[in-house]
Amino acid sequence: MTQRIPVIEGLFAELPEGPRLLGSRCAHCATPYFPRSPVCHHPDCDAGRIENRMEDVAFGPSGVLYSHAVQNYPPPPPAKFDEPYQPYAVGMIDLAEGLRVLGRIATDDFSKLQGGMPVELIVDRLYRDGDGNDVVTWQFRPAEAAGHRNQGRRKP
Amino acid sequence: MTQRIPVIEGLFAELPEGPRLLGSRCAHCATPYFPRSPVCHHPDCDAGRIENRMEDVAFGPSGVLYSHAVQNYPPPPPAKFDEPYQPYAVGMIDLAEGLRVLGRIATDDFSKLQGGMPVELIVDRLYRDGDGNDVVTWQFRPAEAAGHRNQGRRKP
Amino acid sequence: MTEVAVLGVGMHPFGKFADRSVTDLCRSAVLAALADAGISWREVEAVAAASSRFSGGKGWGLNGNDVVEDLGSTGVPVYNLSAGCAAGGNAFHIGYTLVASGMHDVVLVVGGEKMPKGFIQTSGVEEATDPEFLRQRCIGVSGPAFWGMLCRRRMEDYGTTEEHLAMIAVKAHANSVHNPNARFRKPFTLEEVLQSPMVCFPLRLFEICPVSDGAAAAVICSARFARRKTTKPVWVAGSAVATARFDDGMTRHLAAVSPPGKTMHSEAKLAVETAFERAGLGPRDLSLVELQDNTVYYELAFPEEWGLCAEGEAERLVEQGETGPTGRLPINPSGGFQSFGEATTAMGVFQVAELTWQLRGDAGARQVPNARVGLGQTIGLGGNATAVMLKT
Amino acid sequence: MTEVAVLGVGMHPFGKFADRSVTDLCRSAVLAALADAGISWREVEAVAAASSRFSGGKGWGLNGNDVVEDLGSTGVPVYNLSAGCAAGGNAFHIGYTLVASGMHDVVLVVGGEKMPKGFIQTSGVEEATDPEFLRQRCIGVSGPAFWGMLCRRRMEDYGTTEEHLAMIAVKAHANSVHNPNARFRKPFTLEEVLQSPMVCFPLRLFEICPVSDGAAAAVICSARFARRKTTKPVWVAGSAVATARFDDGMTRHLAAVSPPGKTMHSEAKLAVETAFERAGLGPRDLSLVELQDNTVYYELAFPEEWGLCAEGEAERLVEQGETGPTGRLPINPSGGFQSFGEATTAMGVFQVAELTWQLRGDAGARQVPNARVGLGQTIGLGGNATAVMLKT
Ligand SMILES: [Zn+2]
Ligand SMILES: [Zn+2]
Repeated sequence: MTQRIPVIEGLFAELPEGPRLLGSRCAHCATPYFPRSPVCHHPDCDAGRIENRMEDVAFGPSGVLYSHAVQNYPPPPPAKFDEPYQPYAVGMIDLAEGLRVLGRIATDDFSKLQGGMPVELIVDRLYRDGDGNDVVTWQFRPAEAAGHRNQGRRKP
Repeated sequence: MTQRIPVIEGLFAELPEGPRLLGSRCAHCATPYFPRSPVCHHPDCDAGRIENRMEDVAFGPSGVLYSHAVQNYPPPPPAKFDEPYQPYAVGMIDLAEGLRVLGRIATDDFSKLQGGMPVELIVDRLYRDGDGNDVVTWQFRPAEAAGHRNQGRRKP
Repeated sequence: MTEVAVLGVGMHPFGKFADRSVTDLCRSAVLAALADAGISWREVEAVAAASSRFSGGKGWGLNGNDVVEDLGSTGVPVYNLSAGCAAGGNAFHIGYTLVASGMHDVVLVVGGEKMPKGFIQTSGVEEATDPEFLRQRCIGVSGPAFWGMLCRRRMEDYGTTEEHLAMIAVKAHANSVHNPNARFRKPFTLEEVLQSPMVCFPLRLFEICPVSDGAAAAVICSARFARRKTTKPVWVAGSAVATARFDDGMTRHLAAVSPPGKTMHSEAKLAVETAFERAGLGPRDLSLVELQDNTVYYELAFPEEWGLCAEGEAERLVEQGETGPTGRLPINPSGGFQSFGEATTAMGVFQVAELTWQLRGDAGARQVPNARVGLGQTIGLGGNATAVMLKT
Repeated sequence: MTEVAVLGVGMHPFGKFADRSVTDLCRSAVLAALADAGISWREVEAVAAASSRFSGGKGWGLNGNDVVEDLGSTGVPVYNLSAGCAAGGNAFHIGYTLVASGMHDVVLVVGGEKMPKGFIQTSGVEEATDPEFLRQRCIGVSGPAFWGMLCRRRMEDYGTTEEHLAMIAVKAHANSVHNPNARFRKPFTLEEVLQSPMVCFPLRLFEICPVSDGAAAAVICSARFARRKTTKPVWVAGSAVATARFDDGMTRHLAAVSPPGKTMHSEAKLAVETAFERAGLGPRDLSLVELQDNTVYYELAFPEEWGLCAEGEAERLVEQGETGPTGRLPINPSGGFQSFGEATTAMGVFQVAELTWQLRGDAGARQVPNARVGLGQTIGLGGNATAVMLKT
């Protein structure tokens, strides 16, 4: 039976309330981090350099697309993908928690992607491995399907 | 049938007159090189920097041992050796041509090795490869066997 | 600090040279620079070299030591600098500092590279602690895709068109026709660029630089030494190195804090502004700029971020031909990375060579008229950037 | 050039730390150095770091960038220096130059390393053009065997005995007992050393340093800045980098030209002599030396080659205990590489930290009485060497 295997452990989770990114926040200066960070890297946060002052936080699912591009050619290793290669979109997403995150944008129609549009976090297949398992990763999809159509969209 | 394969091509040859190291000499300043060098690296030899001013030279077979050590433990890759590992001697040898060369010292009795002793170039097995061939390399052996016993030996 | 002059420069033509080692390429460039400076190898007192990830250096990044052994081991101190694609500029800055401090009179700066084929695998490290590994394995966001995202945002913000992008590539290749060191010396039409394959929408193949083999070298020296050797020295007006700021909005890892202001290449902006400050010069003083055009997008973003033009004005400059060699803000009259291909760690020194030829008036048919002040700039992995200003 | 002070130093203890990254080690060392200097991270104006072949650096040797990102990206310029095992000393010299030139007031120098297990595979390059590959594949002459050859020649020339070699190891470990940062803090008897396995005749296991993980950092600054922060600064009297000469007789490739004079480590000699010259000081001024004792043999060869003692005299100094902390020429009162293990690129900075503690009189039970002037020295692949002299 096909299993869902996270591409890397500890980066995201499918919680009862939905998919989330597993990050940290500095207890001293509130700087958010993804992936988790054992220390705060804010240059003015001396306190953050003392370990164990970081709190685990689950980020998402709502964000706004800052921008996107299409990976039209197959990227070099260590990227992995199913054959035959199908171009996909990647984007920078601003989360409400003050974090800008990279991720794939799950869409069939690249032409509908637009800066400012609301997106939501999902966990979906990156590629199928040699054992027939689905290796999954965090992705974002346009939030229209969830009734947010046109909300927050920004015209140039 | 067991073949003799040079460990690296172009470093030495078994000529009719005996084994030789394949090197170069600068036509401008006479600096000797082993391995062959397409240019002269003497810091004062401007002319040597123009390619094709180097002449091929065969060095050896006579030299004098400057010093030696014993490789008592198996060296890390990319070194290769036959199993079980047998310690061997290595040395710096001053050739008459003004060149100090590194090489294995072929001897059963390390205690007889002494700075200043005459040695002669041979080509002998380094290890046997997976196909049963002898991979050979340049080595030096004490020249006593050739009637040079005690000649040139130096007491501390 | 004492004044520093660029006394001689040299370059090995860029391209793919299967039969030549990186040391061979460097030797050509260094001997040319020594001859141009009118000095012998023995007069070089120190070497600052770009450390390569791809070629030479004995597996330890010792590319400067390779050069010294090849030319003849005189005992000179060697400094091997790693800074990703900014390594050449970084090495130049160290060479500059060694002379400016009064420690040495004559220093050789060199960068050379033999690149692997195709698009670069950025880090080569396969560990979950490596940000580049995570970006590639978990998302598959290549370098061109990253540039594409930044470029797409610009299109939405300022109405940049695909034609604007293509015009920059056309300009680069038009310049390259006049540069004997360039790898590609063929002019392209707008249509040809627009018909080249889409690599990462919105960026096409002819809008992204490939990798090349190449090398460049510069002999720099104290004012005292320069005046003994030439009556027309080129001077280092200012040199600076910087790294990225924490909150510039560039997601160099899987994420970054949302920026308080405009998203920008803070490392390049900081390096250029510091170089301006050290030179006591500003954007209005520039005769020409050699900037790192891995992608044509940089020719739109950088001039604005550095204050060379107003926000959203870059496309107008391109439309009006003002970034050509005879325009108001000549950018990459050499042909740039688009025409040379990137020999990663050589590029900062390549720019110094090009600027020097321009400031001497020796740039032939690609000459910027009355070139007096030039700016060179590089940016590299790790948030590294360099800027150098030369003047007559 | 302006005067440069060492304002603060820090070290992560040396050892094997499977659970800590090289960045973790560096953070400990840097935070300790900042605290020792009494400054905040924001006050650091530039970073000079040793570039590691073994750990961190994003696969591009960007170890300084790792440190800056970890502590917080302020935009400071970063310089990553590769020089084999001399990288830490090389980075220190660049940091020194950045301050001495007047370009910066406060610079952080850092070196950290997580080493792979066992003896180091020197180059990692498997090409017939790579000298180290040829030496290993065609002959199988390891680093210890190379040292063994040099040591054996000394035994023939000066009557050095196996006991002399062992005495140096005994002295090193006796010192280490008093150093909380050392990896091995157990004293050894002469017999124990002489009974340790022969690695490469004539050198035994306890006469060759193993590899370790470790990190060290130093905050250096201008005289003006130092006087605001402390009444007892330690000063950089002289700093130098050098490479090997063409004709010193060391077969760094498969061969070398036969030397016209004595076979010697010309790079180390040149670096130390240049540091003496720049400091305006000589061998007689030295209170102590921290030298690179990968092998005990170096404690015999180096003092002579640098003119610290007469030819053939080194063994007498060892016999008479003159290289101990209270002797005439204290060598490696820290315990040296023998007691710490080599964390390759950290070692030059490790020496600066040790010398600083000695010159401040803070070295506890290993303190050299009335330490006024100290010399640190490293040597590395590619014929690189560094020397630094500190004074009170
Ligand atoms: Zn914090
Ligand atoms: Zn010659």
